[in-house]
Amino acid sequence: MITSALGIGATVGYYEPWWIQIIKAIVIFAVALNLVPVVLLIERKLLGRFQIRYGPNRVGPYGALQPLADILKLLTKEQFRPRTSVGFLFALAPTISILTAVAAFALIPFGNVQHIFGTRVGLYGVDLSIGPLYLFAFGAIAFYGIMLGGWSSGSKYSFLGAMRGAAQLISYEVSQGLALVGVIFTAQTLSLTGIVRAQGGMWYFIPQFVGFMIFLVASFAETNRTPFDVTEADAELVAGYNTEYGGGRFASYYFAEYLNVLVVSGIVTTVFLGGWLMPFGIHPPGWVDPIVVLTKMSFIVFLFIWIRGTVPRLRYDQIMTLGWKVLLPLATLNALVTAVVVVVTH
Amino acid sequence: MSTTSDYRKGEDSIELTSVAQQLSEQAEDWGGGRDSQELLTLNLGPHHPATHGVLRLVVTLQGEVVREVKPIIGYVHTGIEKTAEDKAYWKVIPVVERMDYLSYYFNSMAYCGAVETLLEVDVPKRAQYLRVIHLELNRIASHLLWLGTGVLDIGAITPFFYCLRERDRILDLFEQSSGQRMHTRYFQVGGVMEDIPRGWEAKLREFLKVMPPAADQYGKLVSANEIVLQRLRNTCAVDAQTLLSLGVTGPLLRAAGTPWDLRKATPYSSYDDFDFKIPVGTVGDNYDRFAVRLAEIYESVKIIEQAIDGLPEGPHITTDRKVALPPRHELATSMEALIHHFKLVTEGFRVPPGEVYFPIESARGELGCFVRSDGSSKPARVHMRDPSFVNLQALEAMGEGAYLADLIAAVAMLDPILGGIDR
Amino acid sequence: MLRSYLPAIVFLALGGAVGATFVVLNSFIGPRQQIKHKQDPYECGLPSEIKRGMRFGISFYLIAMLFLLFDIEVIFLYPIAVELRAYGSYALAEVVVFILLLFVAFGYVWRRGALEWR
Amino acid sequence: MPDATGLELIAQQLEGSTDVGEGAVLDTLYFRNRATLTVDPERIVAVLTQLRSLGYSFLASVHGSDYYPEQPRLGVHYELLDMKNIDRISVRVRLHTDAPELDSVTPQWPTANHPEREVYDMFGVVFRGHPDMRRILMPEDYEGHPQRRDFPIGGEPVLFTYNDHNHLGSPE
Amino acid sequence: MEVTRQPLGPPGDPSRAAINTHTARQMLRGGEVLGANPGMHPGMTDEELERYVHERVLTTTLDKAVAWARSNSFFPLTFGLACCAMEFMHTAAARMDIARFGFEAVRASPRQADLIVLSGRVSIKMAPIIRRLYDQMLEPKWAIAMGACCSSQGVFNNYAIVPADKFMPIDVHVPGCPPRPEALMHGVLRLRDLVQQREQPGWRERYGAIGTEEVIPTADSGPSLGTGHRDG
Repeated sequence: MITSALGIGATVGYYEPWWIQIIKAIVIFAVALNLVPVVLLIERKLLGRFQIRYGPNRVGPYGALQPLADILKLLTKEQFRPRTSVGFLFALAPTISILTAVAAFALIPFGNVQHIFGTRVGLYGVDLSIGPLYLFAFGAIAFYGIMLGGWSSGSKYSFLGAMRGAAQLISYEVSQGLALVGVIFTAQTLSLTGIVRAQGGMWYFIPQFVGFMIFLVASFAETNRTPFDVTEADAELVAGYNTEYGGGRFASYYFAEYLNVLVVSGIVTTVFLGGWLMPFGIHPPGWVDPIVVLTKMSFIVFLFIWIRGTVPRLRYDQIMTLGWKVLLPLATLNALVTAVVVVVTH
Repeated sequence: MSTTSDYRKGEDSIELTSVAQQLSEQAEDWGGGRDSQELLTLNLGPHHPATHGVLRLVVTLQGEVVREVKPIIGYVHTGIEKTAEDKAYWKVIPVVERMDYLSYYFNSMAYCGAVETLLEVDVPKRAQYLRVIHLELNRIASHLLWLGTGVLDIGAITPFFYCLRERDRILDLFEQSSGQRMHTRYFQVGGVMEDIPRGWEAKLREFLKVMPPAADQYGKLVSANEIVLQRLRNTCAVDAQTLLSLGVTGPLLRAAGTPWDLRKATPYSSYDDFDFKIPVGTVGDNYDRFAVRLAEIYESVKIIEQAIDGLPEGPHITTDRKVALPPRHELATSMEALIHHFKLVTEGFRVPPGEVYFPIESARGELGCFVRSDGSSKPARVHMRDPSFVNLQALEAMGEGAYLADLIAAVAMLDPILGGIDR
Repeated sequence: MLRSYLPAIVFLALGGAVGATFVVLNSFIGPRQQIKHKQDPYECGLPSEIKRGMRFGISFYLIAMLFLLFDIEVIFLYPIAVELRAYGSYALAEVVVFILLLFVAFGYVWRRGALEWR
Repeated sequence: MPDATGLELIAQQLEGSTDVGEGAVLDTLYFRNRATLTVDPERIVAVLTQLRSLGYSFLASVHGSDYYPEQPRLGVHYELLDMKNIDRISVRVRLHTDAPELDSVTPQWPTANHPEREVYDMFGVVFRGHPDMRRILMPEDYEGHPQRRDFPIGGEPVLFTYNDHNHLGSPE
Repeated sequence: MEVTRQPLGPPGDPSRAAINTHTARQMLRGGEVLGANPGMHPGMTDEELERYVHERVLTTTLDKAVAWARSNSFFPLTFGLACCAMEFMHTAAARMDIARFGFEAVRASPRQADLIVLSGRVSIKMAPIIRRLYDQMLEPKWAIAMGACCSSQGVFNNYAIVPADKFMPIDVHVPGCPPRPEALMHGVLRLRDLVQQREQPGWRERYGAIGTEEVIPTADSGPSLGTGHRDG
């Protein structure tokens, strides 16, 4: 196909006609929108299986309409904000959360550049020459979604959750960023499609195993999933930063959380698991690429759910200690060692 | 108080500010200095997922660290002791069972024991063994729910369902022997209500086969998990001396290394017939509390096995017709039985005047029942010395200086049952 | 070049639209009820004495400062990382020196107890 | 348990000690293997401290009781436990209902904190020197002491009253 | 059996539903209304037709969808009072698994919960707090009184306990002391039927006690779903 014809840096400056860009953005967005309920349902079903019960299976066939019912119900609840809240920020914060999650989803490459409609179309939202930086930029903005939401609610539990969330998100973003440095040293590009192509020989999760683990752990923290869910630790802080959120605004936090899980799985797939590449040198036709990517993503999503069903949550100080005293030095060392190896073997 | 608006008035009169003010005054004392942060007074409860009911903890936080914790109770005060004064002796049993709603057999055991002491009734051996079996099953059931919810409080959601799976089996056994899952009213003054039904023994043995591997499974699920160990080890440790001065008994005291167990110290209901061990901890931290209770499950299984193996033949309730109902078949033939039945059901038995305090080892510690009789057929005073009520006072010693998350874990490992606390 | 950002803008617009829909939709199709106590902040069922606005603790700003420090490290490393092979050992030496300097700062911060979270 | 003779010996020992003094033990009662000392309410702390030095160091329970027709009406019971010799003794004081006051043992036995508050709540016995003498189980603004025997048991007729004016024939 | 015919009421009458449907369909097709016998089948005016269509399309379909969604995803509040809370937990546990019906997302914050299960006895100290929690839940919301104590005070009819009906509206009472998990599950499913306005001939119809239902006033609380209101 085209893969071999295009050099590593060849796609960076490449772009499609504007109408294709808009169409593909809308299509990928629609996919994202539909994946979230699927993940929601899968999580509840799988948790049910882990917990020796069935999980939802009465609403629609096999419980398939359960997320639909949940979302419809949440959207038809009462609009509400507490007396002590800061109204504008209270409404803005969930929007920020969902916005950043959606924006980050644009980055995941679902396949190689294909010939559709007689023109070359990249199966991704955007392929930027600064891919990871774009990701971290929106990750940093997502922090506002949680912090502003918790702070503007004017409730003590929300506030404590927001404080924990703020500290945790920015702490782990550093480790997340540093874990990718090793990959970039090896791949020599910041384009995510470029990184996938660079994994033609070997998926990065083998040579960059340390980076892979650090990135995965940091991603759990960035998405506020167990065991790092202290921001909404229901045993301590009732519901954490979204204590005062109900109805659609709560739904948007819910939505953003699962979308973030998808984004993180996509990024891990792209950066460490070889994106759309198949193992053992199999080169399937181009239309298989998105299926490969989605399959790999579902493994990571399964991992997320599995860990949620297995481990308890860490304490706040343990989380911070892990982030700053373990992951950060380890990630830096990993970057350093990778740099040395790359230069020596060059 | 009959209309909603009256309750509204009551709502506005809740004194929150007094406590908050008091704490904030103290907070100013802590102010100043380099590390000073704003103190935050936080209410955990009465409606809070981690307080096991309606316990209210007023917590003063400095950042994430608990500076002061004050338990406030009474939100499920039911007036059980007052209600008990209004009922005949044998009708009090279902009422006291609803105090500590996780260890209902213990409640009725303490009460029946107290009344039997007053009456000087001898309980047949078979009844004593049946009581032991049910008490220990109840202890396992109580510990299982503690384990499930306790681990839920530190964030692991799955073990909860596994624990309730086994608990359901125990409740099935209760249901088969007495007809109810909870609050079975199985223990009567003078013995137990009915002999165990046919097939119950086989079912019990099946359960006894299942339980130890299941407990192993919980052990693996929980204590083989590094995060759990990190969360529980060396947190909220209180030494035995402080616990004794606070009146703490039960697994909490044993976790601190004091092997005090009333089943060994002052055996009641034939506990001296059985061979079992008292698990003790070393430092008295949250992990020890966890480990002691988990080990008690195995010991309870051992006791039940011995009791069911050595279950003696004989009547299941005392033959003293002044206290226990006559068997059903006698009613058709014996006039005397009919009179006894009539007297017992309408008025109940009269108890010689006096006071008695009957302590037993419940799943949470010393459960003492104080009964005062004035010679009538209704008790003049029934008081339960509930272990949760006394143990809760140790929370301040456990929580101060700990992290908020550890305080939650400490509450979970303290295992307070609000029904017992507030009565 | 900037045109490659067009899908990102579309995504932002769509995300914003979905977010805004979620946030405001309840006002239009949800029921309404005004009760005095509903507007109170949740405090486990008790009346709350919260005034508007709470302040973040000082330790949070410390974390923010540390974050800036190390995020800048990440930002500096990325450009070098892309062109590492091209510049070879010269860039490597730079990277090593840069990271070592940061580690000195990190050690200092650690020693001073800034990484003890209370 | 101390037997009947042992109980008398303990009573004599108490009376003989300088802290407690003559006439502190008003009555001894041995009933159903349970030893009870009835002591002077003014000297309850001294008696308990003395008993603690005799080995009864663990205060298991503090509870009240209302001996309604008898006088003095109120009683407060202290259940003491000797964990070494496995022995129990019960100490009882009797109080009149008009202004019942008693010295708190909370400073010596921290475990008495909540039980004493409960006795105050339920019977109205005020414990002097208690660090936090407030109601514990009933709401702060509740009137009366429910466990006293002249307090009505209360209760309401069972109704599903949400809209009873619609169909139950009440006014409106 | 003799067939008696009686004239039907005006077009608003629910007993005319089938006729109305038929008439409306005919009119919408532009066809003649069959059997337009003024005595038997009064036709529809244009306004009536419009209202009929409006009710069908908007009220019925949307409301049905919303009621379906609401009734299939109750998020119960994490709330346990006493003994019944244990059986509430067992309802969520493996054997009963109320999650099958989509009710497992137990939320700790009242803002996110739709259903409060009063599981246990309500003391006079707790009643105002429960009322506040119930107030703080967002519309639409439902309440289940679980067990004898908070339905009728049970054995504890004394100074300390109030029945839940005294201070908040209850949708479903589940009897028992404590009710078995199955009973609670049945209660929740009945609540689901209530929300979907799926009428079931209950004991009231069997015993001729229609008219004694709890009718919750729907002053300005939006769609009056889940009120159990019945025209009978």
